[in-house]
Amino acid sequence: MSNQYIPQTVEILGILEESRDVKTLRLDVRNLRHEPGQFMELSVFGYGEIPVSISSSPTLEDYIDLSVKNVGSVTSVVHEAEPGDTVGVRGPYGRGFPVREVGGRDLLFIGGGIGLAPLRSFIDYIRDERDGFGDVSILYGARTADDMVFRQEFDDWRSMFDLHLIADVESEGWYGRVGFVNELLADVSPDIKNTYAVVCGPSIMMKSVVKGLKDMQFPDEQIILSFERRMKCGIGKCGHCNIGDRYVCVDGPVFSYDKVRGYREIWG
Amino acid sequence: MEAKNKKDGFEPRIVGFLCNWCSYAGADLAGTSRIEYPPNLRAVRVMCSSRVNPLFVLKAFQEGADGVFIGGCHPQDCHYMEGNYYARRRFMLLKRLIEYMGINPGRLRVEWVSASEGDRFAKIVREFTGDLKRLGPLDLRERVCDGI
Amino acid sequence: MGSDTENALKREARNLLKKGDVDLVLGYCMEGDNVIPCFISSPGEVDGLVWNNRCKNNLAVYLRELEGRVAVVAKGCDSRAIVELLKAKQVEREDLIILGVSCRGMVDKEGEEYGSCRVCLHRNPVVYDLFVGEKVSEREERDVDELESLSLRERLEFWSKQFRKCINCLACRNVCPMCFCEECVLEKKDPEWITRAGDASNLFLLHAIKATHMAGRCVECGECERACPVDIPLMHLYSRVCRDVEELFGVESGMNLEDKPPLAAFDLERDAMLEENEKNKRG
Amino acid sequence: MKKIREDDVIKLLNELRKKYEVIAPVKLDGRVYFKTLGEGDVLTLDYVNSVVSPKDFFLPQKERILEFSESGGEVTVEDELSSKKRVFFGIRPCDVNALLILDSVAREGFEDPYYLGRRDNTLLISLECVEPGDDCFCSVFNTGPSLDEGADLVFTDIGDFYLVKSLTDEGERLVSGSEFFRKATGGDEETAGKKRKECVKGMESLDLRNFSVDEEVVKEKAKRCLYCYSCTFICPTCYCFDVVDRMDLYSRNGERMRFWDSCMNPSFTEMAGNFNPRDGMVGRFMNRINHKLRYMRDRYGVYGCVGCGRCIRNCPAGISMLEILREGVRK
Repeated sequence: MSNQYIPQTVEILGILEESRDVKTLRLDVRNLRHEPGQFMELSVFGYGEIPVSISSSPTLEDYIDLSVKNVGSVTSVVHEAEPGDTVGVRGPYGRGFPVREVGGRDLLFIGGGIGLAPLRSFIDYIRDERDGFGDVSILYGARTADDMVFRQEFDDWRSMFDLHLIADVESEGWYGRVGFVNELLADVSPDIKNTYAVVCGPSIMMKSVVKGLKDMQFPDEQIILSFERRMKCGIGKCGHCNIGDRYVCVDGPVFSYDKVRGYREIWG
Repeated sequence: MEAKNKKDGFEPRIVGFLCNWCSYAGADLAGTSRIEYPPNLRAVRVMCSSRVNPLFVLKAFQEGADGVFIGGCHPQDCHYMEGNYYARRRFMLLKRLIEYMGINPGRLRVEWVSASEGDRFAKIVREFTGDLKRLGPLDLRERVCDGI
Repeated sequence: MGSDTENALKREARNLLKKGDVDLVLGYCMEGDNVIPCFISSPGEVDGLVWNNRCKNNLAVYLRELEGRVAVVAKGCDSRAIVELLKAKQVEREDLIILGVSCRGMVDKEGEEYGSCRVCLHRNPVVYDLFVGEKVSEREERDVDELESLSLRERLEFWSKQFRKCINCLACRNVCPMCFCEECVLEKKDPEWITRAGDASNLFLLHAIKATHMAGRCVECGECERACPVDIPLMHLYSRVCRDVEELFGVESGMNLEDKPPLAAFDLERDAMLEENEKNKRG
Repeated sequence: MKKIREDDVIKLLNELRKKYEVIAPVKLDGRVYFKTLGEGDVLTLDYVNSVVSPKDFFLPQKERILEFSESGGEVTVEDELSSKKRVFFGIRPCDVNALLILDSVAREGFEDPYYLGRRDNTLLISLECVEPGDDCFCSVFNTGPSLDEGADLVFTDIGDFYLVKSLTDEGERLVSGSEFFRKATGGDEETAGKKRKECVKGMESLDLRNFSVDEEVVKEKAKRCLYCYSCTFICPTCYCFDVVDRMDLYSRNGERMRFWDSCMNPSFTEMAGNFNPRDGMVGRFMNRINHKLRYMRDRYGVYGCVGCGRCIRNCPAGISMLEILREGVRK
């Protein structure tokens, strides 16, 4: 019986500064073959363990990226790490995006802040397997332009997909739109029948985006959400991450809206 | 018999909370005046004796201190006017509590030492160290966990 | 049915609700064979109110969470807790109507009087707006604590044995009307003074800290001891602290709205004398 | 069917101690706890149930799940799984059923090796109830007072003897390898049958086919809840835990510990950055009740409550799970 609680120790190959409070750890994990949307449990020994979405595409075989926002006691230590340091990882865990199910369809990605991390895994996957999918639009919003993550990918994405950006508040050097990401829904006119919306971001953003999508007549089954919860064990044992009788760590973090709609506390 | 043997050569660990304005300066003076006193006291500088939460004292005992020393300004000399008056009440009470819970109240010592009393500071530490040597190790963690 | 006091209580509660003087009556009701705290908001429900020797809960613990004007049934210990809550500005006097009742000591399911009630010194409410029933006579002095006769070593052994049973459920904290801190040191994460993942010395620390926090606050209602699933005799510890505060600083908590919190006050001359005395006794 | 003389039970346990770690009920300050029998411990056979549930011996209040050490930049991680052979004597049928529930959580998907290491190496000798406690309601869930599966051996009090039923091969081996067991008669079995019937007669009976959680009733009860963790910590089926790392600052060696957590704790669902999807006290209380009486059934096919009555006995606010069940059926 293998012990799922024991992390494998891996080296940090590189660290990318995504924004002022988000760093991406590039880890020496090869041929993981995860599904986009799955997560890893990342250990900083002595400080603790946190669930982090894999932000790199499974088409990359030499490493994985974990993008971490500095928000708490473990993440602040993660931000002090340097290339060459050792961390622990276990996973991949959870159910990712229904990549096969949405194959051939159009996709509307809607991300808020660090919520772009799991989406990026999927978007980059589509970039590498472009023929398998229809039209792709990406709507992304962050607090300020400086808070936007994966900016180095934007040019690449623009060349293949339809990318719309928005910042919550104005800032110097930002000439793009200001407002919340749900406002960007007005900019796109997807073929609802043939489109899946894929959403990840802060709870309040997801809630308003879902409302926007429902106003556009998106069926619940075609709204794909990636949730964040306090997942301690990642394997359905510790009881912290339930939404009703579902555990976000093993039954999610990706759910279609129809699977969770009826439960209390989905938005908090 | 074993306990007795343990006492031989036993060097008590003392955590000392010293107020910045008086006791810490007093300890400093003891040092610069080259007055000898046992090295058993580990000093923690605090801004005032009233900064010392009873929690600090209890935590020190839990983590292996055999004695805790709190040094503040003499009454009426507090840098913050009345901090040591609160400290005085607080630690009178704490001594009674630890005694009730089975820790010798002599393991907690509160003294008012001024910046000019280097010799007195040394003398108190000597005395306290001697007292603790006689009392032997506290070993609170071991005694609580294993019921020794 | 029901005693005269109970009927009087119902009458007052009904009046207050009918006149709209209060939004809620906080009292005791029956559920099966049990007496439980209840929140009554309409005159029609008042018949459910009871007053008997099973009304053990200290209702003051609920007051901070309640909105609007509340009439609360208060025996001696509840009223003392209310006094402390008022002193700490946790509740507003004008939001409260205190329905004082005198207590003859509460008993458990088997009819045995609770330990804290057996030694209670204040069975009559110390503040109230309306009093129902009759006053009872009070005991004058505290009992001798049998633990005092133990040696230091025996005491540490005794408490260690008790605390090793502790499952860290914090029921003792949550039932305590005096434990109202928004952030509790017992569960603080950074720094983590007491860790759940650690050994039993953490439990010793937990209870010692909690005892220091009871100084000048504890009203000796005994709720902590009753709530403790593993029967740790917490009231011994807290009563000892109360007794020390009384002996040293002459303050009995929950008795007088004008009393200053004893650890946020001082008396220069007296404290100097006390210090001298204590030093002679305790080094 | 076999039987064993009441006086021989302690002798049997003493004999078993040579080969196993033996956990059995003992009295401490007048109340009953399960404890690993050591020299001088006095077994008690007269009890309704233990104060703290047996889960402590399978999913302990706290346990080390791994150790890590660092030298020369290399981090080594090691675990330590229990394979100690144990006999758990005196576990009540409700608590055996609770272990079956914990099993389904531990075995679903990825297995939990710490729990299962203990579980698979522990022989259960259950003691059927012949007299229900005041707060017992196992009859509601059919998790007692008698037991037909889940333990290795089942003892039933029939006066001077205990009737012994073995439910597994391992149980059978234990019985046949010991001199203390003798053949039971048909009369013994009859006595046991009568006692079982007698016991269940006075207990609550509810038809759970009509049951659903009445959220309005639960909300009403939530008002009284003081949000301590006692109900969840003494519960035999509550399995939630938290994980924390502890490290020696000098050596940088340390351990990862897991320990009971309670859904009554406001920080139970709180994430870094202060977002808490389950804000508010009613939400927490509702989750506890729904988890036991609805989510567990939907997910694992069993109710998450076995009717041991511990939470009722201990609730400082007098909140009764049985009352919630009654109201859920009444509606």
